Amino acid sequence: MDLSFWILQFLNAMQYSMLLFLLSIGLTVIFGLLHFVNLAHASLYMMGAYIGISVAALTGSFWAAFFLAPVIVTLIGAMLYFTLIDRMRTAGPMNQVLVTFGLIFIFLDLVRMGWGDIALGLDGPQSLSGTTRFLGVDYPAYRLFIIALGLGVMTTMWFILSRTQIGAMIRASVENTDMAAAMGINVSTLFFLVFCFGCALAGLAGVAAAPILSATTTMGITILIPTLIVVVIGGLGSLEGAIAGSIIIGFMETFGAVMIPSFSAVLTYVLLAVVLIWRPQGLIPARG
Amino acid sequence: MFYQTKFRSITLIAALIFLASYASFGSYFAREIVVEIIILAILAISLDLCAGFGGMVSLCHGAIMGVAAYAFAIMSAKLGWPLFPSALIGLLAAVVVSGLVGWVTARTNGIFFIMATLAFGQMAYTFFFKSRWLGGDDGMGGISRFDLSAIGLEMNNSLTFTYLGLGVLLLAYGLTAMVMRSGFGRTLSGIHVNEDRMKALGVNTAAHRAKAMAFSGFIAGLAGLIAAQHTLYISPELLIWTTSGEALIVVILGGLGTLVGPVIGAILLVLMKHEISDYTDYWHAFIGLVLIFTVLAGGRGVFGQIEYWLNSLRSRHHDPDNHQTAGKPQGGDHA
Amino acid sequence: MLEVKGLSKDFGGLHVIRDLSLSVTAGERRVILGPNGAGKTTLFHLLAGTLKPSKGEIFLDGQPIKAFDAVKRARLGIARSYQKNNLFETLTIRENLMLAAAAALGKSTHMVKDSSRHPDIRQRIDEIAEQVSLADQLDQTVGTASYGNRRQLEVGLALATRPKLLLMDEPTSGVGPTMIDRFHRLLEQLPRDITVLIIEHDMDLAFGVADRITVLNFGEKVFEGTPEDTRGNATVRDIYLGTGGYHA
Amino acid sequence: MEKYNLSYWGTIVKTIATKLALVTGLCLNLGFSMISTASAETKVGLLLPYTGTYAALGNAITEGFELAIEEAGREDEFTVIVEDSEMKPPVGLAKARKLVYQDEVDVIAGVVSSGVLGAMRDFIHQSQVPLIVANAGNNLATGENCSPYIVRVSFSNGQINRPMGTWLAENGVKTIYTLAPDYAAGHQMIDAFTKAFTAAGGEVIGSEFTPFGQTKDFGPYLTNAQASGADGIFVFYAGGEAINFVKQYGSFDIKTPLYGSGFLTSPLYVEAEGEAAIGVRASLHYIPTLDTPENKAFIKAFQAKYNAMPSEYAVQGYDAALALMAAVDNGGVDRATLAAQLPRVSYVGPRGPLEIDPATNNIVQNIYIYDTVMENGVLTQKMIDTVPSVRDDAAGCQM
Repeated sequence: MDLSFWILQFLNAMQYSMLLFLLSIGLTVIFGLLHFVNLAHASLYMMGAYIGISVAALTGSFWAAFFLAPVIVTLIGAMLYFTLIDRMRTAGPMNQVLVTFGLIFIFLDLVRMGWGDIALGLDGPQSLSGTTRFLGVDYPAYRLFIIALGLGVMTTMWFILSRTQIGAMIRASVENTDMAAAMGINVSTLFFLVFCFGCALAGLAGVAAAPILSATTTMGITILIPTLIVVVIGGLGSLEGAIAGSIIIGFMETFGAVMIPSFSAVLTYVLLAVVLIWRPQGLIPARG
Repeated sequence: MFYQTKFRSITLIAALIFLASYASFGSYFAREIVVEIIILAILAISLDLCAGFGGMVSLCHGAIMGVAAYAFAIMSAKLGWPLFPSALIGLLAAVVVSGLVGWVTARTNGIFFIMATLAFGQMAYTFFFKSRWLGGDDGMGGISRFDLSAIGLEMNNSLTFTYLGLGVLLLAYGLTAMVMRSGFGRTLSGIHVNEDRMKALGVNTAAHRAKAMAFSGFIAGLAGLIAAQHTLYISPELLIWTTSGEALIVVILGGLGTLVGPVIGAILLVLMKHEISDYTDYWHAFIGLVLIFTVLAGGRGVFGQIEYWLNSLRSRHHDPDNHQTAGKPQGGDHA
Repeated sequence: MLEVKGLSKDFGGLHVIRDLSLSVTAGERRVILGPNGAGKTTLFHLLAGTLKPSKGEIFLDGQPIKAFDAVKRARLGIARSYQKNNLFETLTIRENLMLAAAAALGKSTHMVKDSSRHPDIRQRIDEIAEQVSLADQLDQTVGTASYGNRRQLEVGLALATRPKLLLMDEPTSGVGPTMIDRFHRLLEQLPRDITVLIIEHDMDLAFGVADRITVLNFGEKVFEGTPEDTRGNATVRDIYLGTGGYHA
Repeated sequence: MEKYNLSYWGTIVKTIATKLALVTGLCLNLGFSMISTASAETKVGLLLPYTGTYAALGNAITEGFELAIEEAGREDEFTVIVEDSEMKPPVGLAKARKLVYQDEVDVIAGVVSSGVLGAMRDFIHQSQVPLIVANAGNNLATGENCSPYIVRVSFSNGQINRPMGTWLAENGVKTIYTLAPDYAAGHQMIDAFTKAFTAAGGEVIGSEFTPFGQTKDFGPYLTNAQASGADGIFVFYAGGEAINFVKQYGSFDIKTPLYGSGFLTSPLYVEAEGEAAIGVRASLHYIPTLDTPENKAFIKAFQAKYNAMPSEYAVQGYDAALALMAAVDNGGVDRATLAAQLPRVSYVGPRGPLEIDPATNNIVQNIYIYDTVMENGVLTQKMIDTVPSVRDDAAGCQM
């Protein structure tokens, strides 16, 4: 096991972490601001992958899928917002979990009706096929693209939250919604925008993951658990928590698979249990 | 807080009579369906105890049920113990595991409690899934039926088995109802409503929650024993978190915190599933719609909603200052 | 009965209680006075065990209790009522009292008998309801009860455990004069085997019921004495009138 | 990538809409029973997963089964009762009991997952209703736990992989690294391969089992396999995991050749795997490009009916029906006679000459070693070698 082996595994871990980050950040931002546990986030991720596959089939271009799928998923999210999410905002976490769990079932069957039960794949863009030399190793270009995408989203979000007007409004609303409303922030519009943004990220994660992972009807339910684990370990609602959670899980699963493969299946669950017993609110709990 | 009202008793008895006659007069498959309902109803009662009264929405109840089934199967089929002591070991295993989970998660609440129980449940699932000694994901067979011919019961007769299952369901309900109206059960409700104040009243709330989980594990263990006795074969499928999720749906559908609701919910869900799957493979979407509708309609569940209507009718007819006897206030409160 | 020695509590750099010593004899009615932010409620937290002191010792009947948590102290007979209602909101008043009575009578871990029908528990509920004048409202849900009734229940919950030491944090805050009168009578009727510490803003009530008065300011004990001494004390007057920090 | 016109999108929306309408309509009709009671000579229970992860397999097997009966023009002779096992062992067993006691079927066919087969095994054995296994490959079902009432027309996990072990060793591959999902079938497939490969002089220098159903990123495992320096990587993956694995293998530009149990590049999934599948060498009991008259006729009929290439799963369903019809022709009229006739079935089907081994009731069949190649822009299977008449030994099977 020379250095290049560890660099490769480091990149693998980064790639997986960034995929988890893209998925969990939307969920956690929605929770942080709206206090809404949106399990259907996983379904939107699945829709991103399937819609991406269809758009790519239709246009013959991966990039069209890459940009259009998040937009379409956002539209679906907006529809959900006006029909269900908005009226469930004050209904308590238990009811929110149940309603969005019902949505998961519905999306599952919609996808089965529309795309069938057979797993589908999406070809990555031609320009990112094959491997590239990076840090002295040959690494798949598309995986590097995922890493860059994750870091890009991370930086953008940090910039928005800490340097812009809307970011200040979001932070104020996270800390104290009533106060923010009293200060003249249009809280309901803000909620809607943030929700849409979260949905767009879910769709983006779906279409970005499709060239690496296949699209299956159960992909939503199977990704739900790791995503929730990331968000809960990090601390629901906190951006830093989502970053920390996805990097911890990504690195632990990757290096767990490399070093103690027979335990890798339970490693995440053990970590989750330990974190929650040690810090019942997650590692970096959100304020407010 | 739990009160065994007349309406609840009547509904429960009606439900049991319905199940018994469905099994007696229906086709062979009707009995399979009734046993499926019995297992799910007992599991849901056990979950209602935690979630409805203690506010502990657990996603590891399926795993606890599975632990009982596996412990029973290991003792009887692998180690050759007689069935009765094996069953006791099975229940004991469920109580111990459940109590331990309750003890270490006592400080967590809400979504964090859900996730912590999910973690423990999935650990148990992975353990049995990977255990090659126990057949791994293929499961293990070789379990034998209880021989109750001494008291004149032929357990291999599916109708007898179904009746006995209904008896266990009644037992599970009775035990849970008894505990929920005892000082222990009411204090559990109190902890759910205001844990801090309960501590100030001198109640060790963490230990109390752990004990409630342990008792709930006993009930879930009963479901596990019936499952193992019914199929004479068990697989890790029992332990996966979606089994707990299904039980949770049943509790919500029937009525959280009512104990009778879970029985009604189990009947509705299983019958609905079988009826719809005769026509279409897309019954998940239907269940999803029902779940959403239930929550939008007030989240009281079918039984809870009816009880709520009855209570509001009754209080409209009564003088509001007129106290009911023996401290029997309006039921249906979710505490 | 209650001995506090050199008690201090810091939050970060903030000294909320400084080197406080108190001695309360059995059966005494002790009123704690002091402006907002004087550390009165924090003192109650330290006594009840919901906060851990930074320094100092607490003795109950000569037994050091600093290491005990809130649950254990409650079991030793320390009960408290809160300044802000801290009740079982979705339950009825009867159920609230039932919980407290069951806990006090050691029935909260019994798993067989229906606690709502237990004769001891029912007797305790009736007694307390009578004491805090809630006998007619027993089946009302707390969430829908009037503010006054909830204040009464707040005290009732503490009384229902039959404590040795009762800590009452502004039991009459926000209620009208009739209620204050009624509360005054309640205090007078309380058996003398209960030791009572009251944080109070209502001067008449304070001077009316107190055996002794302790005055806190900025976490320090600035005065202690009988009501008569307190009335004439310049320091106390300065704190209340001079700083203008007090408002009811 | 295939050319799609604009109506593609419309088709998806339309399919959803029709099926939604169907569901709504049916829900309104709840309570009306649709079970017809047409009298027929043979009642068949088809027990397959139609929901869950293996729904695609259940559908493919059903298609093959129905095609065979339709082709023979014997629809009137067989009443087929379809039940969804949901891939859950207790549900599978409950449905099997229902088929036996309530519908009183003469024979059950289907069963995709070994878990469901395991749950049904004792019941089938005791109730003496013949079962034609159309997928589940658990070695034990025709080994230690065999039964005169269980006949398997699909494959056993060992049967598919043993020939590949011998073949690779004989064709100059000296060292292998193996990967498979961490569940019973994965272990059986890899064990069988390893035994045969080692016996023929090869060496397995590394082996890992990945968490089943949880592993999304195979990168770490691929990196390990590559670093081991083995001559080749041998894997078993199926379904979505197969697609993920092959695509990720392709993206890493790994020079170590990839070998596998043929489910890895099954025609059902190879399209989704794309160019990454090219050059993967695998062994399977059926490939659609077999150049035999029986297979050509089968493919023609299948394409005419379903407008798609058949997979090995469809063939298994097809052969289940062929075996059943052959048993009926030989005098099988009820449970006992069908159970007696089924193990004697032998014929030449799409996958070549088939017979049932009376010692185990498992199928004896050819195993094909094939490459996935690109021909005229379509991924297809190119046969490299045939290992004829592969037979499992009667490992602990006593009828």
